Amino acid sequence: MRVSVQEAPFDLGAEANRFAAGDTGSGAIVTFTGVVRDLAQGNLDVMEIEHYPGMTEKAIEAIADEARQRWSLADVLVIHRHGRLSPGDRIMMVATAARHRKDAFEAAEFLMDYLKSRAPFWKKEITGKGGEWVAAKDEDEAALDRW
Amino acid sequence: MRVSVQEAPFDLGAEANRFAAGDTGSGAIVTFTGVVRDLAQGNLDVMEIEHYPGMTEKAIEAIADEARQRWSLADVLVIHRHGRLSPGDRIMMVATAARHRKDAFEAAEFLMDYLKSRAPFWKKEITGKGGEWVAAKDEDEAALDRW
Amino acid sequence: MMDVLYFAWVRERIGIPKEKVETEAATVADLVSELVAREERYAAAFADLSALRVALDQELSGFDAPLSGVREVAFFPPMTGG
Amino acid sequence: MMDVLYFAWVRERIGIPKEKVETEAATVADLVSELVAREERYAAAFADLSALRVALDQELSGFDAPLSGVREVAFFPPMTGG
Repeated sequence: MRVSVQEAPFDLGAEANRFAAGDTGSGAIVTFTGVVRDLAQGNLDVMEIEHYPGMTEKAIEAIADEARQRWSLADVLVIHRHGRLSPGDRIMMVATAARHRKDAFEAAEFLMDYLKSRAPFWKKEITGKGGEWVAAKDEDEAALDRW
Repeated sequence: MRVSVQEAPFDLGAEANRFAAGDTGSGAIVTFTGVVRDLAQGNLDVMEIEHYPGMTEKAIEAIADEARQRWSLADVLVIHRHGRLSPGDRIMMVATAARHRKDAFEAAEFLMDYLKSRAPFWKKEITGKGGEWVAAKDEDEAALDRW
Repeated sequence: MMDVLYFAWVRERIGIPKEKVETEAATVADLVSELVAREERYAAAFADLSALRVALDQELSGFDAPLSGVREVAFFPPMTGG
Repeated sequence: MMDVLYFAWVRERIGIPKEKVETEAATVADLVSELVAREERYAAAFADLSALRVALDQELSGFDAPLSGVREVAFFPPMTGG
């Protein structure tokens, strides 16, 4: 298991290959990658991601541990960036490896649902008109009820 | 959308990066990669994958089209190998890009469920004792009921 | 005259991947009966139809489907892709 | 004496990311009342507690939680990770 909270960009392909390497016991590998999406108006300049150093790592590790208890997983990877990002930049990724695809898929969705609402990150969209904090969505909170 | 039925190996990382490149409208990218798993006995030498040239491509394209009708997807990728593979080799991958993570996850699971039971591939496990065709699992057929 | 294709263990039991068949069979089931009557290896391959799938012109179909206009019939076990 | 941290718009409204607070508050809610009584910027930040979350020593908690033994309190809006 690897958890990385970092300001630096990461290479999705390199991380996926590294994660998948040297594990012949797992038949299924799922990755999820979150990308900074431009706003509907198409005028997003910067996405600023603030986090709570110290708590962030602990919260993500607790979420990953919970996933490993609920599903039969060979490995878990979580990378989450903070700082200033541009449209098209990759914000974060999770990867799961399991013997069966159902475990790999469900665990990845669980990780994403919890990272959205329980890991201490806050996003601010900066446009020509100023900055605006992204509001948490009711549907993201509701997604946790599934688990 | 890209569908590739091929004998040659593919590079998961390179394919994931190529798929993710140049698409700032999608916030979510999901990949699934299937890996040749060694048998419980640990004596798998070769996994032979037979397919039905002509029908295979058509069947996969029909499954991918169905996914694009059911979910709001920016892009879909399916790569599936045939021929002789070794434990640890990647058999296939799917990738989905969508505005929302739920669409990307569900479409990837749908693609996998249908590729398992509706794309004309047959797997044979070759060990020191000979070859044995992999039997279709009831649970894989049952997985289709979800959709 | 149509092409008949066999895959996986169906191919192995019958011993060939493909053959041309001259037939007036109205349905897939009729074609299967004709093949089974030919030789033991066909009877072995088609012993349990519930373990088989059929495609007509590369589309999954059923054993009661009509063959009129069909150029390619394929028999195989349940698929194991992914 | 405890560290009190603010994130996102809570930090912006209060104007500082962190401060040391001398308090005898028994619960988080008591601490919030003390802060609100201090200055308008605190009142503005804590106007709607339903829009806020609190962590005690880096664990999510509730506004009725006791503060005894706690060294670090953090206030922030609902998280938007992922």
